Amino acid sequence: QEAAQEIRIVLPEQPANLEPCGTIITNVGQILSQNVVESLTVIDPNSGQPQPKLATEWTSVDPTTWRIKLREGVKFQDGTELNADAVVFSINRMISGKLTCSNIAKFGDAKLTLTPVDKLTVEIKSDRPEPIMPTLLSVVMIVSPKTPVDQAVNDPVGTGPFTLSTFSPRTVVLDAFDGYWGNKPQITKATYVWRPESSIRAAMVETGEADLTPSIAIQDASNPETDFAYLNSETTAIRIDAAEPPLDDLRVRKALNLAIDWEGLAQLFGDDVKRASQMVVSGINGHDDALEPWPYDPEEAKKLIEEARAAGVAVDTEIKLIGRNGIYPNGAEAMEAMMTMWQDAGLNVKLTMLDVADWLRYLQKPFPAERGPNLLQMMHDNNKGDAAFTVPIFYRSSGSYSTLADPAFDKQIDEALAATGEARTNSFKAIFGKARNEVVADIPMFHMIGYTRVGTRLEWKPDITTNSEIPLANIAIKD
Amino acid sequence: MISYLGRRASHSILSVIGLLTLVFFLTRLTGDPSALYLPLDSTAEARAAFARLNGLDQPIHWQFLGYLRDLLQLDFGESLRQNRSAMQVALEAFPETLKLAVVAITLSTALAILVGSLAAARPGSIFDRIASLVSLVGASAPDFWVAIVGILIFAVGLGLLPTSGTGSWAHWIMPTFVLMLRPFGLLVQVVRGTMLSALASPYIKTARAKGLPRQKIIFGHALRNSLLPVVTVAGDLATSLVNGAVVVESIFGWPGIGKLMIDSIIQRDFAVVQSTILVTATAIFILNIAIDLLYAVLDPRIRY
Amino acid sequence: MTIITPDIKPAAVPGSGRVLFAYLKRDRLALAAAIFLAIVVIAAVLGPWLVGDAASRLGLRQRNLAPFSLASGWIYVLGADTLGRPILARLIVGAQNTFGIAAAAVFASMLVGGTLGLIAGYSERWYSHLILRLADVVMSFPSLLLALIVLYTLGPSITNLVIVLAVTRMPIYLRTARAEVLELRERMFVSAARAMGAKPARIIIRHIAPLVLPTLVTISAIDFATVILSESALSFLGLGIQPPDFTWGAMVANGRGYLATAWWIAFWPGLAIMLTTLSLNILSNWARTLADPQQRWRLQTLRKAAR
Amino acid sequence: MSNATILKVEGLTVDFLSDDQPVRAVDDVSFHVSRGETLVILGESGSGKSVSTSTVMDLVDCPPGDIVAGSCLFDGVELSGLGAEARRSINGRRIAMIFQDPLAYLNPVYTVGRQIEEVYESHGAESGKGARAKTIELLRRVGIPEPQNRVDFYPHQFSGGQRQRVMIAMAIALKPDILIADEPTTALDVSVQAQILDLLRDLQRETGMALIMITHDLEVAASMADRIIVMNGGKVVETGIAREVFSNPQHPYTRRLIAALPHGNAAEAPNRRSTAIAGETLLKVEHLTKHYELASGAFSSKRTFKAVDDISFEVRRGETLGIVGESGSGKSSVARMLLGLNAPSAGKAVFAGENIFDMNGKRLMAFRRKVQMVFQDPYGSMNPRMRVYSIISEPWVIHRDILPKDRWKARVAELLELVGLLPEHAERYPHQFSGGQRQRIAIARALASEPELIVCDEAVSALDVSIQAQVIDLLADLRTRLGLSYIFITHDLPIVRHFADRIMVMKDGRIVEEGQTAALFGAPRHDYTQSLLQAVPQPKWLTQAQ
Ligand SMILES: Nc1ncnc2c1ncn2[C@@H]1O[C@H](COP(=O)(O)OP(=O)(O)OP(=O)(O)O)[C@@H](O)[C@H]1O
Ligand SMILES: Nc1ncnc2c1ncn2[C@@H]1O[C@H](COP(=O)(O)OP(=O)(O)OP(=O)(O)O)[C@@H](O)[C@H]1O
Ligand SMILES: [Mg+2]
Ligand SMILES: [Mg+2]
Ligand code: NI
Repeated sequence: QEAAQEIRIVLPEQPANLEPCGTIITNVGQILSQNVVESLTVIDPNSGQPQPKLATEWTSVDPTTWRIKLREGVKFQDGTELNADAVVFSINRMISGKLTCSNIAKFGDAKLTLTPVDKLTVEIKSDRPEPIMPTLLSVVMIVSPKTPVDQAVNDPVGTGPFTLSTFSPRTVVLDAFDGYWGNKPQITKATYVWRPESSIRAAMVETGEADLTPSIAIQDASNPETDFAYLNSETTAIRIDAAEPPLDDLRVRKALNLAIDWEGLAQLFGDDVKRASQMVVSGINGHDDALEPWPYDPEEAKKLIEEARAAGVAVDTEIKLIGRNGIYPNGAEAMEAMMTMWQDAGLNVKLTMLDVADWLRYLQKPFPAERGPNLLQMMHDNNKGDAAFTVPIFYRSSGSYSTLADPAFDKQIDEALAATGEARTNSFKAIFGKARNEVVADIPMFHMIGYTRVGTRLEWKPDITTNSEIPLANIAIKD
Repeated sequence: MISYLGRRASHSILSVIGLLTLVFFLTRLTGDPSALYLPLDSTAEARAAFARLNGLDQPIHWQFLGYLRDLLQLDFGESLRQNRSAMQVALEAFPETLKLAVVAITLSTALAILVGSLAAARPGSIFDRIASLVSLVGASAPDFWVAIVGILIFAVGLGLLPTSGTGSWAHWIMPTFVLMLRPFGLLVQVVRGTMLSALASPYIKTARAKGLPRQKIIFGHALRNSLLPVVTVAGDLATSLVNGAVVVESIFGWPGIGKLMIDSIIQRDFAVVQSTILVTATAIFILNIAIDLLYAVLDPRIRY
Repeated sequence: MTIITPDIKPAAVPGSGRVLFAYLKRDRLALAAAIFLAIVVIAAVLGPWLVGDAASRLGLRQRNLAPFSLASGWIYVLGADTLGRPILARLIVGAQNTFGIAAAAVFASMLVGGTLGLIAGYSERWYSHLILRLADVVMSFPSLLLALIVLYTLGPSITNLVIVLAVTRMPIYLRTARAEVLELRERMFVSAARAMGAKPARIIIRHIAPLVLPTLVTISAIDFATVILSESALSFLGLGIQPPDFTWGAMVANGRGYLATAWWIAFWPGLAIMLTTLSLNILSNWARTLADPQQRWRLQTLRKAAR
Repeated sequence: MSNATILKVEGLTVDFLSDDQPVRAVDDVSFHVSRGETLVILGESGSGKSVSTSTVMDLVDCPPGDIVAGSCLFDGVELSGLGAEARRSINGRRIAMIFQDPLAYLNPVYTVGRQIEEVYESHGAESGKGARAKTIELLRRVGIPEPQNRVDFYPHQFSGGQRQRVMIAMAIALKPDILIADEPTTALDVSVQAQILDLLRDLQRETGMALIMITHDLEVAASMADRIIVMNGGKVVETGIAREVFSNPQHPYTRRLIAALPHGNAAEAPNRRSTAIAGETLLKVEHLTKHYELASGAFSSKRTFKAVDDISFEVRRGETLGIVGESGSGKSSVARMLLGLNAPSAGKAVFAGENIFDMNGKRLMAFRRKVQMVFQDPYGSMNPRMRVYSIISEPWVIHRDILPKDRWKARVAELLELVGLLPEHAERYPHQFSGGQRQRIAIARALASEPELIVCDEAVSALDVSIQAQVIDLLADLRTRLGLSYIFITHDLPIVRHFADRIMVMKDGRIVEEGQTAALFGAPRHDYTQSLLQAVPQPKWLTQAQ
């Protein structure tokens, strides 16, 4: 029967807009990605490799040029046909600078030039070698050429299996699109609502008011039948400001890592979290499974600090631990706990919890003047398959979050970025190894787990991509 | 009277303009929105483009003049986040809040007047004690606490009410109840206190000597004389609700202006902040004028 | 001269401690409230010294320990919070900051708001209009925005927190005081005082304020809870109290996500706030009765004549 | 007449309780009244008259009042311990009361019309238009001008005497079986008083209403009373047929009272007028005018009412200017303007060479120290939260140089004794006093600041003759010793005749006649003055005999 094919999804936050160029924003992506608009490629959650979507094939003509073959017989929801011009239009719209486009940030400062080769072939040229172009293309959402170029929209028209029918401050409603090129999804209508309170969202699924809710808090994930844990590609860490004494001392940085009761801390995030040794999760090209996380060794930590003290390092200087409110569940508690542990180890750490805007000033360059020695709470989300989205920003001296200044390391990073294939993977592994063992640039904490509650009516399991998309086409309804 | 109204209105308009000016400059002290709008890894170039696109690169006084010019043409700016007119966003949310606020304030005031008066009529009695206790417990309980526990009990546990959302009348029950708690508690206390003094006045003896029925003495004579502070406090509570019942709005998914305002402040969506403040401030100023006029109606000795 | 008025001794003047206590004893509920507040105040003063660092000692393996079990020691009777710290100890230690902040904010807003309200109500000069419009502006100014601005321009500190809380709570006192003054200033005894040559300041302080004050105190007693709770709401901006310091409000906020699974984390501090507010209100009602000569007999031991 | 006794009070004893020993206000009081009869209660101020009658109406708050003993039998029904509903049907309909202090006893936020209509409505007698029509008619009968307009006015827009008449109208609305009138004519001039007394007599004739009337005014008492009881110190000290009490008083207190009876009957009996008037002009009032803006609703348009219409007069140092006149003729308005409490619409008043209305800051302060006022409504003029001590000592707080602080206590006690109160009373609050006692506190307060001019607005109207004499003596003495001047507003002709040097007669906001006391009383020129002088009430036994 018809009604049973409708589902309700409750999101943690209201999407501010539905501009397809902002699908990397969680609450926009979870509604639009692969539902209303589709990308040229998608990333396989297990291998991290790009898979065909609207693009069927891609070849690298030369290091700066890629040639993309498009799927045939695809229609936009307004009836226009998907062709090379439409793709060129979509990408040009993204890079035009006439509207705020979040997704384009993944391309860094690369300059792209687009040329339609024939009806279904597009050539993409960039001003410098872009070995992971197919991966990058997973953030390019193809929109109808009728979309305004100079204006962000709230009524996106794409090629996906669903069309947007309502967008109000209360709800977003998607209806099935009959002319979809792929398999017809079982769901005919999806309604999205939003409630910030995790326990309420969990309750809504429990009472049947909703069928699915992503990211509930760990304490609300109490029902093994409906609540699914999934590694969500987020890695939490503390950045050590290595430019400021006493944090410029390697012993102190090591002691910081050793002084934390990691097992105890993990209690805050649930049994399923993975202790992290590097800033990307496994499955991302460059992740090194062999890299050991720091152990808990308070004695060693104290010893290192004493050594540093003996060597004349001002270990008693007050160190600011800068947290961000609401960064991830139990984030503030974790900071409090870590602060206490560091204090026990003999460091003078003081916690400050800031709101996003204020916290950003410490995260990004240019850092505030007189920032003093500081430790910064952060969370990094790389679900795009390649360590290139992580390494340069954190470890290269020009990286916008980087506090390091090591020309040798910079060179190593540049080489890795230009490499391809096996060499690329290995170079990234080496970089992560160096960051962990020799530089000790940060304190990796955990690879985080997300919990999703899925109503018993549905047949669906979340995975690492759930933070950026919930493809309705993959959801089946039990009868 | 008319001249008073005219004067009041012009003062109020001036104040609102002052308020908007203040907000305009002060919000810009709270940091740069581009950091919040663009992904963390976006380039400096993208940031510059963003600033240019949204006029944030100009000196602040130019921005302000531009804002004023647009204001004269009733253009309240575009929301940075929502890709549409900020005023439209604000005006969409406001009625939702207003509906809820009006219902909650009316109900709680009426109820508080009843309970508070009866408590004052017999100070120290069991009714008085229980009324005080209940109203105070409600007023001092954290609102999110009541809201969430209410949902857990009535929606999840008993399945009597929907958890949240809007639509049927059943959706109104919990949000209204939660919103009423604090006003009710405060008003019961205020009514009780002022009624106690009023009931000791000589004119109450006159009323008794006339043989008026008890409820007429309490609600007709004593209450009428103690309404001034009650109306004021109720007005203030109404103001705070009009200004947004953030907790209720966000827990129950009520798309009101309170949540909108908080979100846009945190997101530095300046145009929306300005528009929501303009809308609520207008409502608040009108409310306060109405209250002042009500004073004169309630007490003939007050003249403007 | 034959004035045969029954001989009376002056009634006990409230003011001296013993007399106050006698009045307090007459109202059992008020006595209980006073005792509770006294305990809380003692906890606030001596708390840190009493329970030492138990309040901040981590017990990550005792996270969300359920209450009413003595297995981990008496200090854990009320359970443990999200970092496994004993809630009882935290309630005791948190009393100090809670009281400090709330009392300062409520008192400041009542004092400033009340004074401005008295002035605005009594005078009809330009400044009283100005005061009122300023109050309107403050009422229309979202408190969160104010908090953010203070945070960005002045930085987080307890003083700034108190300022923000006080400013946002001020209009209610201002407008209430004014409303009462509008009526009171028409009373004959105010005219009488004016005729005697009393200056406006004296009339306001001596004649009007005592009649306005009870209402303001009633409001402030409830505001105490409001202030504690909004303090915790501000902490998510970073303007609230910063860990490792904490207040009851912060404790309640901390337990927000656990209402469904570990109710005690938010419940106990919530209860503490509630009981404090309740006590303050009961005491303020008691004080109101005491301050009103026409009601004071309720607190007196009425000795009847033999019949 | 005791065969038709309608109310019988037996052994009534009332205490006021506090932390200390109870205060006995009424001590074993018994009286009764029959249909159509008038019982007058005379007695010293503070002797328990108001309290005992309030007890009959169940208006004493218990506690702190405590009815120790006594019974009230009304028409065969025992009133004490009656249920609320039964009580309600009696109050207002069968027993009605006129209170002593009309301003405080009227609800400030309702129009007088509303408050009277309520009597009809709450007893189901009449409602809507009918009630309103009756109300207007009642107001007309008690002599309120333009009743169809005034019905929509609020109490504060009426003069003292008009408020008293509103109170009377309210009480007689349902033609009760018993009317308790507590000093019903204290603020009424002789002619209006006569009109009201006639009205009451008519009612008695028409409906057989029993009247219990408390008054300090022996002429009024004589003109109304069938029987009299005299109270002193909470006890009934004498009781009897009116004529006998007057002709043959038994108790020493009664004798003293009666001795004062034909006060000022003989043309130039001993008086307390000034012996020497310094001649220097203290206050000169020119063309003083006051318009009140009348707006009955918050939104209706304004009309103006001329309460004081271009009057001029002067007061010299050491002189007493008596102002008499019709109730509502603008006397209190003049007083309030002279004190700077109401702004005049036009005119000026020069005090010691300077226009009062232009004064500001320090000068105004200095002026206010020199001029004091005793208000017509003593209850309202005292802060209910202040003890008598603070009330009386307030001028010293305001004007620091009058008296050093260590002498305040002694001086308060002294002042209280001067006006016939006890030093202990300093610790009480205003609500714990009788009407006359409050009036005396007000006088004490006015004297405290050692002024040069005191404006007395019906300052002794609620005092019994003996205390009145004591207070007048005090005032006269101060005038002689310190050269005080008085503006003495009163309805009481014997007193002005006795005390004032010059008299000004007001009617409808104008001065109709002015002159030296003796001359004016000897040869009144204006019709109104003549009618005033003739309106002296005659004893009932004489009029009945005629
Ligand atoms: N609430 C009270 N508490 C204590 N004493 C009171 C109270 N009310 C009245 N009294 C005292 O009771 C006595 C009788 O008062 P009551 O009002 O009956 O006097 P009264 O005869 O009417 O005098 P007056 O002619 O002055 O009005 C007075 O001494 C007065 O001080
Ligand atoms: N605030 C007011 N608004 C309107 N009319 C007023 C107001 N105050 C007084 N009046 C009117 O002005 C007139 C004079 O009042 P005023 O009080 O001066 O009379 P009075 O001579 O003192 O009379 P009484 O002897 O009855 O006290 C009265 O008719 C009264 O109704
Ligand atoms: Mg009396
Ligand atoms: Mg008068
Ligand atoms: Ni008289």
